[in-house]
Amino acid sequence: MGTGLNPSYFIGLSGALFAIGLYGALSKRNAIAVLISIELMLSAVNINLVAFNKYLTPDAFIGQIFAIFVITVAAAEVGLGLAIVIALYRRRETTTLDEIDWLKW
Amino acid sequence: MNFDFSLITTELATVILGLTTFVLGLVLPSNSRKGLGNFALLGLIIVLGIAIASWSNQGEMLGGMYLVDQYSIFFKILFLVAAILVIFGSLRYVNDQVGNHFEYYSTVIFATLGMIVMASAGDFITLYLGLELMTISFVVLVAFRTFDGKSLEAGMKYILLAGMSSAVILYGLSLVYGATGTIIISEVAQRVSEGSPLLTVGLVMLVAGLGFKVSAVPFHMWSPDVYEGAPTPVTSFLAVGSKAASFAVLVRLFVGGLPGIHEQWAMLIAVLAAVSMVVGNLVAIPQTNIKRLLAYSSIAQAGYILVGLVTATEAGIKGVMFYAFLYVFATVGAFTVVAAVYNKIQSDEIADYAGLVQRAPLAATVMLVCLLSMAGIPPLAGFVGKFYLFKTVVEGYMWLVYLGLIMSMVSVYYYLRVVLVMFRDEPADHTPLEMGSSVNITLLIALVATLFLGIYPGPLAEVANIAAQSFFP
Amino acid sequence: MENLFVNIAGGIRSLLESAGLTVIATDFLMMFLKLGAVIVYILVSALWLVYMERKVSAYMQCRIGPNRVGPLGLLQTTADIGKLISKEFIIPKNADKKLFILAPVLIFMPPLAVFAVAPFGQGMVAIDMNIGVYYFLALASLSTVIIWMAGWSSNNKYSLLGGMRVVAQMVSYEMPLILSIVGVIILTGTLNMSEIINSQENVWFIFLQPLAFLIYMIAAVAETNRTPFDLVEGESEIIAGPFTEYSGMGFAMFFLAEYANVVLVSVMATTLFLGGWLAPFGLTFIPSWIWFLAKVYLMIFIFMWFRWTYPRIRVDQLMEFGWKVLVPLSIINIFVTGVGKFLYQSMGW
Amino acid sequence: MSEWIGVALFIVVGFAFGAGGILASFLIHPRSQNRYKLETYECGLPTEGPTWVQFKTQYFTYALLFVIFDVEVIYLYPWAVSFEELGLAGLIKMFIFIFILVLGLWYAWKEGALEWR
Amino acid sequence: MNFPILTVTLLAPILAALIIVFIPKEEEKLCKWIAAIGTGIALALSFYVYFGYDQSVGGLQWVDFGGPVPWIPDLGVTYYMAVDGLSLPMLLLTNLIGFTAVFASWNVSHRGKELMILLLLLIAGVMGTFIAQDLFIFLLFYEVVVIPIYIMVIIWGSSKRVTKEYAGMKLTIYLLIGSAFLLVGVIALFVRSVAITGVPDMSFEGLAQVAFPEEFQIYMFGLMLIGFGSLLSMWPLHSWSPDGYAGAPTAVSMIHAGVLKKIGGYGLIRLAIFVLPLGAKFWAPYIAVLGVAGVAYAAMGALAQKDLKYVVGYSSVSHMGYVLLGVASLGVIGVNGAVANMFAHGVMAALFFSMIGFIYERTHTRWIPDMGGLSHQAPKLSVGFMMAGMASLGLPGLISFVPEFTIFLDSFRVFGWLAVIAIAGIIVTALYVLRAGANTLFGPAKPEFSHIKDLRGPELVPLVVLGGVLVIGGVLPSLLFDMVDSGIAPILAHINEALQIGGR
Repeated sequence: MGTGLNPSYFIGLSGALFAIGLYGALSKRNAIAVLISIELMLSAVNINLVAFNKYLTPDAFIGQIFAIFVITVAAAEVGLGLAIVIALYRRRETTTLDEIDWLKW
Repeated sequence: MNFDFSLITTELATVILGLTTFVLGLVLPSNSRKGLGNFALLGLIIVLGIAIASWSNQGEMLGGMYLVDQYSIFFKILFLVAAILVIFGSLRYVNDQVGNHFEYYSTVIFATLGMIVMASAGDFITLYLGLELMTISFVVLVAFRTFDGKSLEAGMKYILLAGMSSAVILYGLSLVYGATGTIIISEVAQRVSEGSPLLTVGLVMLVAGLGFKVSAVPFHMWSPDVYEGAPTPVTSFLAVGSKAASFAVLVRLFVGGLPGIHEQWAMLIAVLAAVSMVVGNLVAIPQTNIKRLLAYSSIAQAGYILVGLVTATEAGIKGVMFYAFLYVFATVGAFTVVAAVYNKIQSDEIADYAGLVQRAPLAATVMLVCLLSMAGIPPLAGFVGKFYLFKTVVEGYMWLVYLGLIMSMVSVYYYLRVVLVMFRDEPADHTPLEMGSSVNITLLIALVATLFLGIYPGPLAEVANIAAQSFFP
Repeated sequence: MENLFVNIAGGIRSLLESAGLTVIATDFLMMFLKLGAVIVYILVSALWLVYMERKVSAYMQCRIGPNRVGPLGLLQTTADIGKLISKEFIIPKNADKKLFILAPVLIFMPPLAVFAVAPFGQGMVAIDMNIGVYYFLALASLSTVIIWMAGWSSNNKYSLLGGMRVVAQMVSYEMPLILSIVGVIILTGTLNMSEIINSQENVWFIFLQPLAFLIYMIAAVAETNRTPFDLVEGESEIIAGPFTEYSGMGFAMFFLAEYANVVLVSVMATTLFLGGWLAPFGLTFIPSWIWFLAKVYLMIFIFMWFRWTYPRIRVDQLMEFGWKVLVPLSIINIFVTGVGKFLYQSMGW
Repeated sequence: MSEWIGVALFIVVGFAFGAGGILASFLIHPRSQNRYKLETYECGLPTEGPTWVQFKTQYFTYALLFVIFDVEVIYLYPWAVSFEELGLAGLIKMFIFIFILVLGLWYAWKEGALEWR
Repeated sequence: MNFPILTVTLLAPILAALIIVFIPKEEEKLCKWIAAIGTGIALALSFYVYFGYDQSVGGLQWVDFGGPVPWIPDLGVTYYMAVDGLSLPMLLLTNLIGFTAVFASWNVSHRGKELMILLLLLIAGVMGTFIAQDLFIFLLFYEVVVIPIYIMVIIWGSSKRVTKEYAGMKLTIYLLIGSAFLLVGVIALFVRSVAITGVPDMSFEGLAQVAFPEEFQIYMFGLMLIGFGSLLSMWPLHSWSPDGYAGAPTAVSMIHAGVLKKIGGYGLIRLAIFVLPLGAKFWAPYIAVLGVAGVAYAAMGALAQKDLKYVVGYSSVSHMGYVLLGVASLGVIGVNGAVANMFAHGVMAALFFSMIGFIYERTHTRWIPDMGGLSHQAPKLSVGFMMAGMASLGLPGLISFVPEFTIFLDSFRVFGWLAVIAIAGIIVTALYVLRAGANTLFGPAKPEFSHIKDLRGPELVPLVVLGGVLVIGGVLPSLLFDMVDSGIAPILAHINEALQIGGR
């Protein structure tokens, strides 16, 4: 597969994805958008892990296993995040971080 | 894949305890769940006993993925002690302010389990799992008062920022994996090479992400909000356990895994420590809410502890461990007072602590002692801890010593403001506050431990020393 | 007969190779051919299924059904298609235009992609993937998002509500669907479709996994949003759900995709539980692909039977049935299968 | 050639099929100039109020449950595939895993997250 | 000597404090009596130790538990309680003042129980610094005293020119920042000593044996000077002192001015000079200049004050200037004088503050122009006040004459003209003390003070005890001087030895 590919492409891709995610997480004011941005960052991590696995340790599935764990945990995290969003929404009817200001930043 | 289950008795016991508590909570009718807190407490004490008994039981599992050494056992004991104190001191608070929820206790136990796994992590996957188990449990705990918007909001902020920091840590880990081709920390140490750009970027990411977890400046924004909004016992456990566990990981990762590029991260950590000490202490000064004040103070404490990491020597790690342990008592003591007082007067404002010494002499005294211990005033434990920490950086980082000690004296200023209110002012209401015996016992333990560790730190220092040698065989 | 299509494919391939094409180009062209065959199959199927549905429903309601256009009304569907295509695709001015157009464009993609792994007969799999079942599960759930896109972008209360219902229903029934298949996987130890079929040589899994089959059937009906689980487009409640605002070709696309999905879940059911192309009772003189198609259409007939027999259920019943009955049952099924297989192995039965 | 290129082909063609169909319909369909044509249809009456309204948060609750369970299933399939090699130890471990999953479901049930409220 | 008499002395006030904790706060008189008994026992024991010390042998005696008890092995910390001729006067002074301070606060009725607890802890802390022969334990006690003082100031202090909160905070922050520098020095000292010898040892004796390089000694001595200097209210670091005393309650003023400041002088001799002789040599001229500047500046400052406590506050800064001058001479006579002067000033300042406290309790003012003619109503009080004043200006026959004289003697030998300025300070001292005494006590009786009662009952204790010591010390200076000499001589011998080795 992909004879012309080398790891730097993957690093570049994941780096870009990570940067986009980080930017989104820092600049978005909507809680769900931030959660999505975090997912983007985690996807970048997974790309890295799988790509490195392919090039560094093709016989052992270290990176793949790690990636699966990341996916699982990320799901739990997002689930929890959404649960809190729902609870907060029930109380305040907003998901915008700027309006969540009972505690000063 | 041979499992030596005797190595992980502590972990297994914690898991079983957590699940049992959970199942019992599901099975028992709600009116007979009152004893669940006591059950969890008793279980944790037994687990603590197991952990202490396994002190000399060492080994590694799954090819280095899970390490059981004295370093990790030391931290396990620390976490368990913290969990026990937090639960014991907050039985009544939880009942009155959080509600009779069985999930609370099992979640605390699972958070403890996460910390334990973190301390024992020998590779990145275990590390990440432990970290997330702890973080997620803490998010649940922080947002536990679902009827209280502040608590929910704190939970919200915590999960967003914790998720972000986890992602940053993970990215760092993935880059380290890319640079070395392994995720076993001890193998990383052998394969680390100078000048790898991947490694440098990964290192920065790791410092940033873990800086988040230990709430070091400039990654500290979340902690005052979360500390303020969370139910107070949770805040206390968060300040103690999560921070100590993150430090455990930080040490394991940097000293155990990346000693080869020590020059690259020493300065980073030193700067982080310095900024944390300065900002934490200075921003704490104008705070009017006791929990926010303690939050900023704990940022400063993180700065102190980071100092011990700078040199990556045995003495430094010993300092970190010693300080982390004494910090447990000081913080739990202070927060237990805050929780107990809140339970009585429904306020966390410092102004409402007026005349506390006349209404609850023990609570006020413990608060005083704990705050001063954090400030590093002898003969309290904090002084000895700072001595251990700062003595490691005298050679080479003298400026850090000056900064740290002067800042800790500055911190006395805002601690004393609390003391001023508690001791000088006349209370608006003279009725004594009945805290309940469990709170009083917790406070006494915190008081005695803080004094004892300050006056006779020898044994703990020795234990910490043995534990620190895990890195320097 | 048995190897009709396989031989045709082989013939075309050798023709191409003899024409001096490289291996890669040949493979590529072959794949295009397979793809074309699948598309044609889906289109024909859809045509025929709409007709079949009408006929079946008519007979169940003691009517005749379409009988004017063409012999026995066979061309009725063709006429309908022609009508749909020639209608205007209206984009309401308040709609979220990009998403509104994108939804019907995308809707056909997941089912088509999944057909790539459908084993139509011995050696008649477009791509014989080693994780076929996984692939099916992964792609099939994409439809949810696309229907939700349609519901959201229409800027219509009923569409939105319908979209919400789609998401809730599909995610709820995906759990039992996935869990019920685990039992089969335990028995076969592979995710490859052909191997799963081959391992049913002795006994079909419908007999070993009756509970799983039942759960799969119910969940599959819900996944395809058919009555009695068609709350999504329950005309009497929310007009046509997410598809309310669509007209012309847009509507046709959703319609097509729905029937493609019906075929798909039937294909999966046949593969997983009914022995795929394997012939029962040693009737091997009938070609495998005929057996397969027969089983698929039997399944579809059962779906239709369901549709015209049961009334639509309420949304709360739907959800609670999924989570409180099907999910626990499928977990129990995994448990029983696991223990059973282990005992079977260790006892050497 | 890798089978994944085939998959990509299927996906691309699937997209092209849809896009082509819609595009073709735009080319050939009639265009009426009815003033009311572009109004939202809804149920045939003029619409009232905003459309993107609040809806039940219960929908989200199911989504949440799904996300958690769905991802845990990742582990079930590999286990099921290599059931024979893992043997009794694998069986027991997976049952512990499933037990914890079931605990979660039990808890959700008990807390009323499964009720349609 | 198996009976740990010093430890018992140290524990007596702490035990008394613990007992008081469990007494209901309504029983205020009982609390005070227990405090008096506790400090009384400590005082009696320290007298016993003082007169049981064998001056002919010298060195550290009364060693508890027969020698250093390992305490924190990896830091080389040992529990090492012992006294020599330098510690003993300070120990005695502490207990004298502690005992009288209890009686000086006899009339405090506002939250008396807590006051007694804090007072006892404070006394124990101060005592600990003087008897600990281990640097680490010394530090423990050194800083432990700050917090009780802060609490006492903010609760029982008075807000006249400055608020008590301001006074307390200023005092605390000054001392703590000073101690931060000291701490840096101590940590560096320890680390370097381990680097040189390889064995962690925190005892003063042990550290003194380590040959630190000269630049390091100078650096460290500078840090110690900041630390101890701010406690001693050395000139540019003194500004907390008058404000602090003015805000503090009587007992705190007594203890603070009387003994706490002396920890600075004691530490300077015991730690800085003893361990870092080359540093001392380098810094001595600067210390002398700062000392003289303090004398002159504070004397002038005292002259300008109209608040009694400020007068005494500035006067104590000025007296500390003498002490610094004596220490800077680095000669046996001068340092002897400095230590003896610390003792003398302690007694006198305590008496002064206790008398001012009683005056304030009666007149509710400390403003000199508002007062006058108090001697008519309160002769005993006036006697006490004047005794303290006379001692302050160095009247022969009272305790402070000989020490001041010896300081001038030796510093004149070393610094020449600088000492002359300091002697001139005496004249200014006479001026402000006499003026304050005259304006307060003498002159026509004022009608608004006619109701004033003289000292009686327990209130007499400070006057009798401290006044007695003033007189006895003045008449029999050898009681004090021989003792001090037996402690200072070996220290200075060690220094001279080190200076010789250090090569000059």
